[in-house]
Amino acid sequence: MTPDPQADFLPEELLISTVADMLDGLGHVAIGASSPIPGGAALLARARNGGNLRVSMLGSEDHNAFTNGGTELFDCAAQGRIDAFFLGGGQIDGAANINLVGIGDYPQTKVRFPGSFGSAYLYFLVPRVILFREEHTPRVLVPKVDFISAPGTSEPDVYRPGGPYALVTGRCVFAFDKDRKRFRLSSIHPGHAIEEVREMTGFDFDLPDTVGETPAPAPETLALIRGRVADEIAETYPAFAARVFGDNADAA
Amino acid sequence: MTPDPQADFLPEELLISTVADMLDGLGHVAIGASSPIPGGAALLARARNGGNLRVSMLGSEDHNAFTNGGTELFDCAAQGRIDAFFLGGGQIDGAANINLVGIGDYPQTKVRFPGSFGSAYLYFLVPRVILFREEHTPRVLVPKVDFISAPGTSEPDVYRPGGPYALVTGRCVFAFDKDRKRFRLSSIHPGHAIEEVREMTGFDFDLPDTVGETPAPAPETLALIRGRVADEIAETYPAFAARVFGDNADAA
Amino acid sequence: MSATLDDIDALASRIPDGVKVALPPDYSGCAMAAVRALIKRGARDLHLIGVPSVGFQGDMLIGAGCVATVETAAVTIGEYGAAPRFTAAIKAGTVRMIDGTCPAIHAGLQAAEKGIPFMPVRGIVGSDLLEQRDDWMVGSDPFGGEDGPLVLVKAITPDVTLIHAPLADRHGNAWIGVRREMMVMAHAAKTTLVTFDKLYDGDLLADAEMAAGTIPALYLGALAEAANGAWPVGLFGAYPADDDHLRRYMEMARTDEGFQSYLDAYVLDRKAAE
Amino acid sequence: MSATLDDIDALASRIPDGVKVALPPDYSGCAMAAVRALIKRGARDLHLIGVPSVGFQGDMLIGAGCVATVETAAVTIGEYGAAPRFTAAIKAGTVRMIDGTCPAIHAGLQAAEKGIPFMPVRGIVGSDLLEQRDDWMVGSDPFGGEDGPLVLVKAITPDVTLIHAPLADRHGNAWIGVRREMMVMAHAAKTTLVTFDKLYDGDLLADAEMAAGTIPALYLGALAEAANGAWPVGLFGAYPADDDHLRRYMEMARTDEGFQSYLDAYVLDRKAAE
Repeated sequence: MTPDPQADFLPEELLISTVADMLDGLGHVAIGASSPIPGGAALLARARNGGNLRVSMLGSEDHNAFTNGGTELFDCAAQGRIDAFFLGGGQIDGAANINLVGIGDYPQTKVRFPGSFGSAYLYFLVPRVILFREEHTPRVLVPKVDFISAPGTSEPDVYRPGGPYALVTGRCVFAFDKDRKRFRLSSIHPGHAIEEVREMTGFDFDLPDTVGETPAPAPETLALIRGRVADEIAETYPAFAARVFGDNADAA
Repeated sequence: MTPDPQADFLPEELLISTVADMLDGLGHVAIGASSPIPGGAALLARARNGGNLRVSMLGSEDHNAFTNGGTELFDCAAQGRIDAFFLGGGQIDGAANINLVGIGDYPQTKVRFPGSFGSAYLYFLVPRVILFREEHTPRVLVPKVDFISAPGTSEPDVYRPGGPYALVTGRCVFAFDKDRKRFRLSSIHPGHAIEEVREMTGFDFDLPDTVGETPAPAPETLALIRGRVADEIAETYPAFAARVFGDNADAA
Repeated sequence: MSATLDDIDALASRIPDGVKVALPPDYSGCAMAAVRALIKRGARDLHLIGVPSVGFQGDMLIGAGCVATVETAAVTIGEYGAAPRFTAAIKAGTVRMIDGTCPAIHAGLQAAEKGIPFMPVRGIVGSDLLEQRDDWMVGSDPFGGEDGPLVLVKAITPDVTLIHAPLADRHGNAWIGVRREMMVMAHAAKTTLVTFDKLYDGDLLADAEMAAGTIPALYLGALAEAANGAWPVGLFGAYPADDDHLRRYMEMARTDEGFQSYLDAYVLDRKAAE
Repeated sequence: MSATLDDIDALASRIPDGVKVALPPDYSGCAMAAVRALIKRGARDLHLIGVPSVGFQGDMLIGAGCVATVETAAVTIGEYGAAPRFTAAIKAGTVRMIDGTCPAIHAGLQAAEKGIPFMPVRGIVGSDLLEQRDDWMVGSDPFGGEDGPLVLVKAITPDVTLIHAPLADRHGNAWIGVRREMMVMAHAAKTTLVTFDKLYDGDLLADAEMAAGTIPALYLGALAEAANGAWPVGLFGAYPADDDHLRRYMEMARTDEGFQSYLDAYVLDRKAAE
């Protein structure tokens, strides 16, 4: 996502604001490792909701209320105690299947990703799973993943209160339609175009008659992001915070 | 068990010494609630074994190394981390079945005992379960228990590394023969007689040609019981310690 | 996010008649002040779950007519003797008894904690307990281990877990130390109500040593301060049981009338009949 | 009962070639000093179990040729990038990979902790992971809940759990605070080896606050003092990761030769090739 020279906000700020809109009104959002933008979005949603959003951020000491070790996040999810979670994917396909294992024939894949982590579980159990992947290219958004770490949809007899809610990339937002088992283009980030999205997306998706622009962060939102959120996210992601917010005066 | 006026030890001291002999050489002995004599026996065995016996005593703060709540004793047992445990029984029968639930037809029993606790589990998993019940009467030692809280033996296909090892009462010691599924009279406490045992035992048991007397505690053992063990058991069972050891000079 | 701090009566009012209430044994953290509030309110038809056994609080609730069902591995007042009101209720057939065994109760709660429908448990096969339970089944190891029959225990999900903690903070976290069965109870229940002896001035989760023994606010529906709130039962690490009082209870609770006098004197704030 | 206190090399010698070793992720307690000792000894054919993922220590052991099998939900060095020696080994086909998912690894260890042969786990059905695993099966709820297929995960029993703790005492107890996955790992394994930063002067179990976060000596085979023993990875509550060093590792470990130079310089005490 290249910065839009016309905009008075950074791409990261747009993404934080966009994702936060998906979290308003929820009770408990959990964020996995290496997820500064989802983490920032959760902290923003909390700030906007008078603190009435529980945020459990892996790797954070300030925003992590778990005391039962590595299993607690998963146990909470199975009990319905977590409303939203974020997953990424080395590959994501048009049926919202995600691949965190590798490209090529398993097990001796040409490209190896770290592994499936908790995706094969949380994707089933958390009601609102937001797929987040900044890189929006045909390499990542593929027609069919080489390995299904976690499937986007399941047969009706599978216990699955959770699943994909949206896919947020550096170019646009897709909503996931569970009945059609397909993505629908929802909004395009400022500075990007439908043709570009079509070209850079390896899978087929639904296109409504009109597709709006992803709303720019409101001034109050931007102020919160640059103030409280920037401070809070720096505890867990100091490098990210320094890079994005360290000189945000320049971006204005 | 009435004190033998000839003896220079108390009945409780004999029982502690007798049970401790069954624990020598083991690695980890656990003791449930309300078990001062088994507890004393474990502490004696530990004192005699240079401290190389782990003693986990429910209700004790000094002798309880568990940090995972109520489940840890049971998890340890299933893993084979506990070598000996003690069970009692409102009724115990000749096949070593124990009843901790009640006398009469379940559920509206005429006499209600507290309940089965962990017996239905630990009896299967701890290699050396010592049945301990001071009251030795036909009321307790019955032909057949009214309710099997935990069976003395199991079908060959049941996973059962553990089971009954001996039955220690106020009158005698029985060993349990797993192949014959019966008790065998092992020794009679000083001051008691075979005929008395036969009369006061409601179940049939094997009787060897000669039955010896339960060995009196050696002087060093008595000294340990009245010294270190008396001190240590007082932490968990102050009333018991005061009653038995408070004026043990009188007993000598 | 701030905790809901109630007084004791408001806390007890969060336990509606007829629900499943998980309670710890006397040596853990017993919310006796809340139990007295439940009796004062005249709670009815409770389904008690002793984790894994229940003592004084179970006997009192049964005696006061608050209980329809008792699910537990034992009702025990330890060395004080048989639980008098429980024993009388069993004889009279006025409570439904679901007899269990400690590890199966722990396993059922752990299944609920993990959001799975059941958990396997060792042992039990051949116990008469098994015949009484339609929430226990005999299965086997699907991986073909040569372990023969294996009992499968259905998840136990209490509507409410009610416990007493030595400490809690303004954020709604409660410290229970090594008494970790209360952690599992809190995780397993739909909600958990906590009374606590002392307010911890600070954030229990911000102190690495305290955090290790803390139930996060996430699981707690409400808390109420209750100094000495486990009395007359003891509280681990804080104070011992009130031996004289428990003996008096045992004496008085032998009969219906005596138990009523006990309630009048110590629970209902009426003048004792003595 | 006193603890077995080893030096680091003696501790590492308690991990024979070919055994299953459970290791925590980089954000938990990594016994890096012991990992270096294993590499120095030339350990072979280890079966690593990442609980639930493994990082720097896994990449180093794989690069040094100590590993035959990796069983984990991920091999990750977090924000530093892809684990270089792991990635190379997968490409070369020199390690056997058993891909899992975090909750299934936790559940397998919890089954071992409880001495049961398996545990049910939610989710997973429809993941390609399932096809790779003969220690996962699809079953169902025996109580007929309408939950459809349910994955049953076989118990995971590590031969050895190897961890680093901030504190341990002379009795052989080790404090891990809220990093409770290490408690489960210790319970589940046949034995557990602990390196620790500092000796705690006293009995961790005698202090109610410390006890809540302590692994009892009961589970520990041996301990070794290793100040800063998690370096270059961080230790929760004690010190952060050595960022410069980890970046240097990532740089050097890009190639076989570079990685050998890294080992020469930082593990084998040989003069660096630089």
